[in-house]
Amino acid sequence: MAGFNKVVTDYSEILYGLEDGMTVVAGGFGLCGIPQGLIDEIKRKGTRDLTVVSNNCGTTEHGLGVLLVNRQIKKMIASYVGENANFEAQMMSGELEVELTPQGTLAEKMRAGGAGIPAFFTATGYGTAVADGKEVREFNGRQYIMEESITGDFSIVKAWKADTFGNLVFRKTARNFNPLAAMAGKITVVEVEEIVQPGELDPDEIHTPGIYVNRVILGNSEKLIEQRTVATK
Amino acid sequence: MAGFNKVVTDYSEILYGLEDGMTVVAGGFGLCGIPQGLIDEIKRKGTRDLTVVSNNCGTTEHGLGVLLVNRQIKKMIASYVGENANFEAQMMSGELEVELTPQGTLAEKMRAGGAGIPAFFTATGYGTAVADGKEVREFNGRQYIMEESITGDFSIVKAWKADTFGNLVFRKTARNFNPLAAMAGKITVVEVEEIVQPGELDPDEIHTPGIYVNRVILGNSEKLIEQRTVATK
Amino acid sequence: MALSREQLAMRVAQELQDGYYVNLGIGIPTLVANYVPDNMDVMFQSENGLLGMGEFPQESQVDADLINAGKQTVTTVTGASIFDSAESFAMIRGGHVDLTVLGAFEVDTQGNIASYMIPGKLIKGMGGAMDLVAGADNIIVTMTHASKAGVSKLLNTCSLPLTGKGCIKKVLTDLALIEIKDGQFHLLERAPGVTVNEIKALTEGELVANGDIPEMQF
Amino acid sequence: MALSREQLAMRVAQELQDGYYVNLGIGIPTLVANYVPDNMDVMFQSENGLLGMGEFPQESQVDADLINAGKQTVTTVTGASIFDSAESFAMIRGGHVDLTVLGAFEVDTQGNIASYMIPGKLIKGMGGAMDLVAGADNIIVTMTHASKAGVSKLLNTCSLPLTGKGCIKKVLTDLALIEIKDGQFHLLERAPGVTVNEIKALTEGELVANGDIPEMQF
Repeated sequence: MAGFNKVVTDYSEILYGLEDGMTVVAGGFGLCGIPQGLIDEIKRKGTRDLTVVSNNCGTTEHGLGVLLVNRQIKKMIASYVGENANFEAQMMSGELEVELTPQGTLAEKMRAGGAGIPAFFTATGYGTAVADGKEVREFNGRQYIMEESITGDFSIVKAWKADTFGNLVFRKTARNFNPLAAMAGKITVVEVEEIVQPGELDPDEIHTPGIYVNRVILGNSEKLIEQRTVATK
Repeated sequence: MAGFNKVVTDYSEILYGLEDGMTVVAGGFGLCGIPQGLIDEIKRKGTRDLTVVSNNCGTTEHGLGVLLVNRQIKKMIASYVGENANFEAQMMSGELEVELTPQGTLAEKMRAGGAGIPAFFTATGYGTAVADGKEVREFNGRQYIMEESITGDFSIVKAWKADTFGNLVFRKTARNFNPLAAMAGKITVVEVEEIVQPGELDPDEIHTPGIYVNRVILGNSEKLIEQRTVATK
Repeated sequence: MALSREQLAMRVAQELQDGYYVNLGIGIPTLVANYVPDNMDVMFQSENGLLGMGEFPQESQVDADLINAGKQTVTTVTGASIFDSAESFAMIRGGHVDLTVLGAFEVDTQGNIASYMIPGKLIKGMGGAMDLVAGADNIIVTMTHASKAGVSKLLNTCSLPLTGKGCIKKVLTDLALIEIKDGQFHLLERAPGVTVNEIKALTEGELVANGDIPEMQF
Repeated sequence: MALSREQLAMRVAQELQDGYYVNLGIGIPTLVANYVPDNMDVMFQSENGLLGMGEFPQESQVDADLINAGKQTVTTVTGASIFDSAESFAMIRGGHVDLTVLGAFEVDTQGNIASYMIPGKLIKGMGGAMDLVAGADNIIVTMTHASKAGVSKLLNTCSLPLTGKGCIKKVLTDLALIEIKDGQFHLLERAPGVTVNEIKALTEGELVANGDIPEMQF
């Protein structure tokens, strides 16, 4: 079945269509479940002026932080960016534009973008700086703000397994924002640990159906741990 | 772990808290994945004046149709109600109030209700009778209507397997609206084909986490087929 | 001569492309699955929660838990996936389905479609039709060009309650393949043996037929 | 005497009920997990997508794919489930979590909370805190009652940017357990050996202390 084979074997082909100034939506939480190989390829390719949507922005050396250090990011939409010293400097100098977004709102914005919902109401952020300039409306006696959805020109995703049709399975909490990023991208590319044949994944156990996925590549990035914490007893 | 054991052994206890005039959200698509045992118990209990939210309303003899025949439903919110002769008569006589809702909007309304989103915008139904009385708004040059979410006082759900903590797994297209109904209910009760011990379901493969589920009961209803269609060659 | 149901399906199948995800409505659209070209792979989405719908099952394969949006028992193809209704309509409403094929009672020159309700008759509901027409960029409506009494179904303004507003660009009838553009019907192809004038006579809305209009090829 | 971090956690643990789903913020709230009564089962939700968070792993169990919202390696308990971030916040924002415990810089008599940003210092972001305070009915804020310099953190009006508006009803400080109601702080319990007057002196917002205020019991 040639029509649905989404496997790309060379990293140099995986980002075809990514251009300066585009919006990139990335999966991952901290350094968990991040598409490091795809991030490294964006660095190699040197695409600039990117708007990047991701819960975090990596560290100075890992994750999206490498694109920050390399001055490829113009604007960052994230919920928490505390792990990157470079971030502060670029933000303070006005070089980097930052839109802090509550984590749940960010997740919902990605899903909504993928699902054809241009905006939704949420109580999160009502009465805070997040609500500035946003419509407030009452439903059933409670105040909500209107949040608009996010779609990406490109989404970069890390999954555990993919079949060649792009059906994805995630592993443990490396799932996080990845299925949502997959939905939100006009073009969605995925780095995986294992590529299997169609039929090897149980249809009932697929987390992200292949319809959201354009390309799949076998990655080989090391998995990193930000806070290695072990039992003391 | 007594605290999370949600298994109820007697149908007479499963509907505790269901009262006349409440809103009941039900899973199922046609007769596929319907909680027939729970529906039968609502009939036995005789609860009246119900607002029922479900994609369909069963047939005269099966599914939610039995509650319709028994005059227990005051209002029906559904996308397609063609399989029930009794329905037409009650609707025409004004006895039954009907709110036809596009299937995707209905699914999204249930999810939104469960997710704390009171309203969202969708292109579905713009310019049609569904949009009557609803706000229209333009986003990126396209017209959308605002739809409010649905929550139920009670949700009735059919799953394949549950563990005793109420974690659910669905089988094939019997999944349909069931995970959404599970989210939307203030009280959610579930009929299953098999109850297993906690730990027997892989955490990565659970479709509905137990946090949405209040009670689980082992059902024994026969699965019905509306359109038995077999290959001709 | 007017196209048969099978010919309608065959002509729609010519619009398929390799790797397309396709949603087929009930009736004629369902038949399209029988005419997928051999050198092409397409996957069928069924809005009740299945991507990769296969053929009807053998007796021994019949499974009450595996049905399509028409509530018929079906099978899955290799590489299929199953999901809940919200996810299914996220695909549809988010524009991820490449082609949607569905029937209609009427369409008009503004791209409006009426397909779910005839006032005075039983209201069965719109099911997923409103979502499908609002969510897809690429829609083909299949319908008969006119009633048996010769009353056109390609109108200036739909007379029946709308399923969707301004969302239809392509219509295949038993007489013609038509594009809706700039408030007009544009004739692209004729059914074999049917003349432009015959089509015009059965089209209420303004029909533009520029140059030589080719016959459909099968 | 002011409560220790451990005592704060112990007092919060007294608010747990059998069968509760609980989200614990970073810092003191995390310690609550150590004081769940033996006769009680609770499940911890971690907003990065885990219900049923267990203890820190043994060396041999460490898994880069299994972390909590503080990015620490963790384990799962029997009966855990894992899901994406949208589903995780559907639980939180939909009000399905029974109890949320989180820290704060300031709270005020209107139930406002400031916990994520000190202007002039590095802005790290609100993470999931705004979702948690807006989504939960039952929230306990744990914090120190005043700064080391004796400046109250229980104010008439929060001075720092808000995390949430009008959403906090219960605050446990190192000196007192307080309910916020009708635009006032209501003193419910005192830390052992701390007087009502000492608490009043360190509370900027109006503090109501009706009748005999009991000491906390551990």
